[in-house]
Amino acid sequence: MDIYRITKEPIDVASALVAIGDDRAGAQALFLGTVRNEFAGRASRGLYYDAYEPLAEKELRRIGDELKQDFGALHVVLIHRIGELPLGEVSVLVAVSAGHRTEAFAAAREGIDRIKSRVPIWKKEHWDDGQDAWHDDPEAFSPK
Amino acid sequence: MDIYRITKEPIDVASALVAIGDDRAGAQALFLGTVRNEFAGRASRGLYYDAYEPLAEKELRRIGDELKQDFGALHVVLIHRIGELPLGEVSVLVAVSAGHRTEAFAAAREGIDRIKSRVPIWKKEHWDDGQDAWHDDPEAFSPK
Amino acid sequence: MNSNTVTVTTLFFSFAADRMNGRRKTFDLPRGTTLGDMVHQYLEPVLGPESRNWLYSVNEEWASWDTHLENGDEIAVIPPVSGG
Amino acid sequence: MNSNTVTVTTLFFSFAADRMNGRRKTFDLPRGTTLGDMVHQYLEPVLGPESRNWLYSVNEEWASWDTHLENGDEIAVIPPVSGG
Repeated sequence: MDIYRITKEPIDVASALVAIGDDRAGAQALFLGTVRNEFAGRASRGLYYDAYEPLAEKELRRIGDELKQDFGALHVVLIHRIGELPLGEVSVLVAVSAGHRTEAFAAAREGIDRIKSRVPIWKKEHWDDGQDAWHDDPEAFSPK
Repeated sequence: MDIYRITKEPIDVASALVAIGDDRAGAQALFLGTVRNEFAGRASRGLYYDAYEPLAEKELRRIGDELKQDFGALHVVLIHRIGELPLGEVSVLVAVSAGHRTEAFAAAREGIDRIKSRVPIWKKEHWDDGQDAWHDDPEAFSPK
Repeated sequence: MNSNTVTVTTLFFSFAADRMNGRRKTFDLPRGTTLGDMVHQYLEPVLGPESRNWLYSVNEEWASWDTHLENGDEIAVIPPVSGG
Repeated sequence: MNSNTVTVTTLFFSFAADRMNGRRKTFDLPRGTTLGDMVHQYLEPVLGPESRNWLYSVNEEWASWDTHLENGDEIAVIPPVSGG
């Protein structure tokens, strides 16, 4: 089973593992992005994620189809959480099953790379000093 | 926190994720090995895993230390299940947290590769036709 | 609005929403306006020249500059993404 | 057993246990016997010449051929591993 979802709720890893289960699979690879306490050396206290939800879910589905096509993934789960996330929370999950570990790792790695480069989601850093900044804002964002 | 364990009980993924949690981590990578319904094209109905437990746990710990040294992994969980495993069951878990995804993926991949090459664990294939064979037995093992 | 005008809704996210002072604006455009025209005339003055290099969608699908805007279209302005 | 003899326990796994008809055997060896001697004289005849290329442990740690075996040592025979 596949899942492609933008959600405000905590991401449930157990459900993702159930979804990708398959007797043909010898390998499952998961990637979880978690909220870190610093970015480029500047202390942070959390992240806010915004998304254009309908297009983001479409793009997650397209990426999942590519991972099956390109790497032979059997099942794919791609979930991105949005809203306010404190330190340590899971912001994104990539889970794939495949026959062997080389394909599973390649699919999971490409999955997160393609999410980060193509899916309409944006994050705002809540710096520990009280300032805020959207990532990739050429005017406001100065990590140091 | 790190966990290095040989166990007869089902592997608990949620506990592994709790163990590797760290506010310094932006990335968690997991690999799960699962029991497949075929090997090299021959239908299988399950696996039996044997281990030399004390040395296997020592070797898991050494691999974990290497993953921290070589890839900057912050926390490592390496668990291998033994005994009779039906199709679909998780036989091995590798979970690592790291600052960024490149390190996390590299550590998880090396983790499973080093387990497969060095840890004293052996698996017996229960072929679907009723025959059994230890993997890597030069006399008995003929997958086709 | 008359038959020579189309009304479109435009969605803004991330720092583009901050600069537009809102996540949603309505524009009345001359019939025949393309997405490229609209970005150039109405958005670039506020969002800056880099907005020419961003991606845009029309009705929840990626769209090119030469897309003709129709009455009721929903345009989304997609500044550089930073998910993950 | 006298003072010129040491008694060691040897553990077998996987297909090595099948060929030895058991997972644990006790051997009485002349004092001074090395791991390499023991494998050559007592195990190779049953496990075959490939057992020279396997790994061995003594008292739960990897051991080399020139390890002198002591009374009470626990040897483990490690055929090619296949975990994962």
